[in-house]
Amino acid sequence: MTLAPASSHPHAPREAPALTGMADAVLAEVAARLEDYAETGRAATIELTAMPLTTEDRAELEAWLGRGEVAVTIESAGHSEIWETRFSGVWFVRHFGEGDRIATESIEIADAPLIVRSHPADMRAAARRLAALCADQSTRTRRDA
Amino acid sequence: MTLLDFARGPALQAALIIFVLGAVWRIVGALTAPWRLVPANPREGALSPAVAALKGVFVKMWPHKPFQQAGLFTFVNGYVFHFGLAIVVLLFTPHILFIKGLTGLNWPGLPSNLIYMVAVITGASLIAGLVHRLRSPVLQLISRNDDYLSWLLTFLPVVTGLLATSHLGARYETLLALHILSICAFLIWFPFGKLMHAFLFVFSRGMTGVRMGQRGAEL
Amino acid sequence: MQRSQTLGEILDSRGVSRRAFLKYASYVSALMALPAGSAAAMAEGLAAARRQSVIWLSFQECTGCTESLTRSFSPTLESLIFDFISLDYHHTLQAASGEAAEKARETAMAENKGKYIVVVDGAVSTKDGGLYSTIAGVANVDMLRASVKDALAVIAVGTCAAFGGIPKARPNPTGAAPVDEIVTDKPVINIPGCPPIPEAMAGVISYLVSFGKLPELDDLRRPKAFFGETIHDRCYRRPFYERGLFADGFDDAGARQGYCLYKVGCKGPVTYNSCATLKWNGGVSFPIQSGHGCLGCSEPDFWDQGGFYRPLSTSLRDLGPALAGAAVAGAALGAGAAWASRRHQAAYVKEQAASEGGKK
Amino acid sequence: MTAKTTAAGVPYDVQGEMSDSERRDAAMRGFVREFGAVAAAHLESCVRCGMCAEACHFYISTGEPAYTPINKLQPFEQAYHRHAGPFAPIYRLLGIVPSVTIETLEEWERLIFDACTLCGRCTLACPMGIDIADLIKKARHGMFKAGLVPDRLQLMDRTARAWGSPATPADDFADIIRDTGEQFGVTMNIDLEKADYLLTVAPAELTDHTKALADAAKVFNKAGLSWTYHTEGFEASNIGYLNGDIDLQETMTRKIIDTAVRIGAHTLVLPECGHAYGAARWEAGRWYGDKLPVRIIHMTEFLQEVVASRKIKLNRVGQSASFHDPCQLVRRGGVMQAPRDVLKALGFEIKELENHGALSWCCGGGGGVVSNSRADPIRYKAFELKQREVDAAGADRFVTACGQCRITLTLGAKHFKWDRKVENLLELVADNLAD
Repeated sequence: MTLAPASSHPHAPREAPALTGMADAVLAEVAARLEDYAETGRAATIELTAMPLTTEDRAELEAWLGRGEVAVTIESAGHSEIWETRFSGVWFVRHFGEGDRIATESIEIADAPLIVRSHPADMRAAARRLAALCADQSTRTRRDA
Repeated sequence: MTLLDFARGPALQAALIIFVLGAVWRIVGALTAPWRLVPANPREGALSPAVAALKGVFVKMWPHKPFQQAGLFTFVNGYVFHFGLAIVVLLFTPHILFIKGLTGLNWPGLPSNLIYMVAVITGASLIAGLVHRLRSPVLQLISRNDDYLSWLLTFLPVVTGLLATSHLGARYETLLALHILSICAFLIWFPFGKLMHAFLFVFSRGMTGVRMGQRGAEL
Repeated sequence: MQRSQTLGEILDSRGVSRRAFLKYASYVSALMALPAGSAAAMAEGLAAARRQSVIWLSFQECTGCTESLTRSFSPTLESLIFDFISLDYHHTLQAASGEAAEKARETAMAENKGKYIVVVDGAVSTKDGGLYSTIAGVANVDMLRASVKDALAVIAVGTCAAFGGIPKARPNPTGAAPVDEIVTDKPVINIPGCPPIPEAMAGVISYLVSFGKLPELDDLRRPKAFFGETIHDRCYRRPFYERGLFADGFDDAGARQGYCLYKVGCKGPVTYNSCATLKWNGGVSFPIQSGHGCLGCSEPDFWDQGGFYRPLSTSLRDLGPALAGAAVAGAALGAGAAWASRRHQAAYVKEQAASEGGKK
Repeated sequence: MTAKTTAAGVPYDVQGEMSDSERRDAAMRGFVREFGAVAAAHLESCVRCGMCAEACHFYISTGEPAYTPINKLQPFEQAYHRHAGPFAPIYRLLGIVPSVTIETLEEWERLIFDACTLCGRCTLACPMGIDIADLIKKARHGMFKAGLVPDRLQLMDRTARAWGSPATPADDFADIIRDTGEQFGVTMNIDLEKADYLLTVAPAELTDHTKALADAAKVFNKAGLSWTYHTEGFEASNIGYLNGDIDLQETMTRKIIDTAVRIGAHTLVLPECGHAYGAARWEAGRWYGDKLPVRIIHMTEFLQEVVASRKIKLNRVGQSASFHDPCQLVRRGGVMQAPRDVLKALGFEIKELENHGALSWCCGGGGGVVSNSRADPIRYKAFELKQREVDAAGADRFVTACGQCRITLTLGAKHFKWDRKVENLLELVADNLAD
């Protein structure tokens, strides 16, 4: 899946439509979801990948939301970039696939995006690994001693 | 074989063959009768038959003044849907390609949105024509099954064409197939009903043109 | 990797977090346009699932489908699909050959009875007992019947498996048939295309593995997520179609302007696939973007549509001679009818004269 | 001859002893004879638009849909499709188009004879150019063969066959001419062996309007031309043309043309009669081919000629006049300018009727309708259209150039107690000859 603008191709139409007004619609939805989240605590995800946004639309949306204080990168099954926008609770989540192309892109309304949080199963596994490490470490210390 | 393959393949082929065969049959069959039961004794200085025939064809394009008021709807509405059909049939690119495929002739088309608009007007005009036919006592009396069938078979391609282009009601290929099949039905009926006036009006008008022309009378 | 382990446990043991599942799940759910929020559920489903046993049967085919699936993924997000499945039999990809290979298939079938998925690429030869295509001396049609007996579901990938494709093109000498003509008692999912889009194959398998059910299919058993809209619907050249701007050839001004390719035979309006959105070769392009009309390769009988360059609105057949014949026949019939009518008229009038004469 | 009514109460007359099936077959044969390419092109082209109704004085004045011109052709059309159309063999084989029933023919007698004056206004209205008037005349041929003609027309037919004129026996013609000459003090030429002009008459001129005979003579004499009336060919009105008796039409046509040829006339002058012009000028070709043996002109054309060539001079009346255009002369005959030229020569200011020239309303009595008393009620309805237009034009005089129109209009005026006098062009010319 690509978000590469069609106009980058030599056969692409010369007069590619620029701003379609889609960004306004997305922004309005973000606002509504954020208000809802603030009141009820219901998190939401707005999937941008399949939306017919033009390059200009995306740039506009990104510019409006801006960048806040938190930025996260994840290296798991490829690269991911996540940042909180200048609106608290509104997160931009961008996963990259093969060849640095954007695989999915979404806006999450939550205190933190799901993917940033540690999964209980992961933590249980980590605890087991860590315990094993500790045991291993104490054995080595005793032997050294 | 999908419905669309059937429509574009055997159905269209059969319909076109019936159309050509029937239309030629009817024209040849109707006009290879004795041409002049009453020989001409033209007035001195009368129009030559060729000119008079041509005049007949053109003069009949608009009604004489006394008939304009009573026949206003018939004429104006008739013009609207005839021109509408002509524009839709002859200036919509997919249709041009169809004609090109048959005849090799090619010409530029109009933007699709414009065609949709014209088709909507044409459809509305056809409906108005039907309502007029159903409401007028004269037309009720003189209308026959042919008139309603010919109307339906003209109307259906317009509607199915609009549905197909706007993807309303079913998948596009189904709608396209129905559109083509509706045209097949139109083509099959064409030679046998009043739709043939599209060819025959020339002869009818032309003959009256000659008759009146040789007398020096108006058409 | 043991079959008893869940996918989650397998990843755990490799020290990979659940984030990979979530990321993959959001990728697939975006592909399939699943409702927002289903990514988390899908991730949980994947983590809890066992590796899916897959038996891949290749019949009358060109290996393009396998190429499409394997070549398009490099070891990142998209390639995770290979971690989720256990490709127990694939005679192009597997190391084993000959009897050992066939043995692997039988073992997988026995071990995963009722749970394995059969993927088929290629059409099935049915003529003369299917002898035109055999593997290890077994006719494709027989191997298919045997393999699907205890399968959970069958996925027909590629147009040949889904609709018969090129082997079934006229005059179809081998009696090639699509899979769902042979397999009538198991769920069959068709993922047509020549080749199919790899994301569509991966998406469907992931959906099956994580949710344990079939995705929503259309009347041709194609997943609506990937085959719900036409190429034309999502084509970036669509505005040119609406404005009546067309390329008349592949080298004219219209073609250089990137105008709509309808007039040079594009089948986009009747082809249901995701090429216009997912594109090919890692999202680089798709045929129309590269200047060629859609061939309609994911539609039934695309090879027999009267030619790739024949516009969609034209007749499938060359009618010139038939219509000329019709005109001649019409003229003959018309003349004949006229002759008959004149005779009939003359007889009528003569009768009249005779009856009048009689009265006088 | 018997007057009957159909089950639906439509009156019709029958003549001759025939069974229903013989009668129907006779009608069909009569129709079938008429189907050539012209009838075919017309009958194949109708789109049932109903425009012809708007042209018909009988429909307009009564609002009765049955009077729609194309509807009057229904049995004729049906016969065409069954017996002569391009699909006729198939239609007969499969029974798609049934034979016309005798009931239909009986019902249509009224529409084909009573409700059509053959005026041809519908022909002008038809967007397909269908000559409905001509087709109705052709349909009458079949109806006559079947003995389905209004009795009044049949009576005239018998008279014309027996006497050579529906008005008077040929034997009396010469006497009438001489008596009229004496009565009006005009030199009459009768039965001359040689003459340049053969002058013919219309029936009313032999009874009520004998002055017209004298008027014509007066103009010819004044112009100094060689002319004669002739006992062997005097009757130009052609009842066969009106009632569909094609044999009688031939007889009547031949009488005057052959006589003109025999006396060496270069011109046959028709009286002030509309259908005389249609029959002799435009249908004589049925028997004489493309080139007629003699020039045939209407009295109105003759008057225009002698006025234009200054063979006669006219006093200027100096009033205004409206002209009623006889359908067969103007709309169907193309003689529109001649009467107007003559009226101008008489010094009239012409006040045209709203519908004039080729689009004039029919008087309502043409095509034999005025002689068919059964049609009186609708004829009077149609007359009202004319009456309104004449009143609206407000001219001093009301002139026409057809004896039949004049009778119809005079009858109408009498019926409605309308105080307008209908005058003939010839009479105006004769009365205003200058020295």
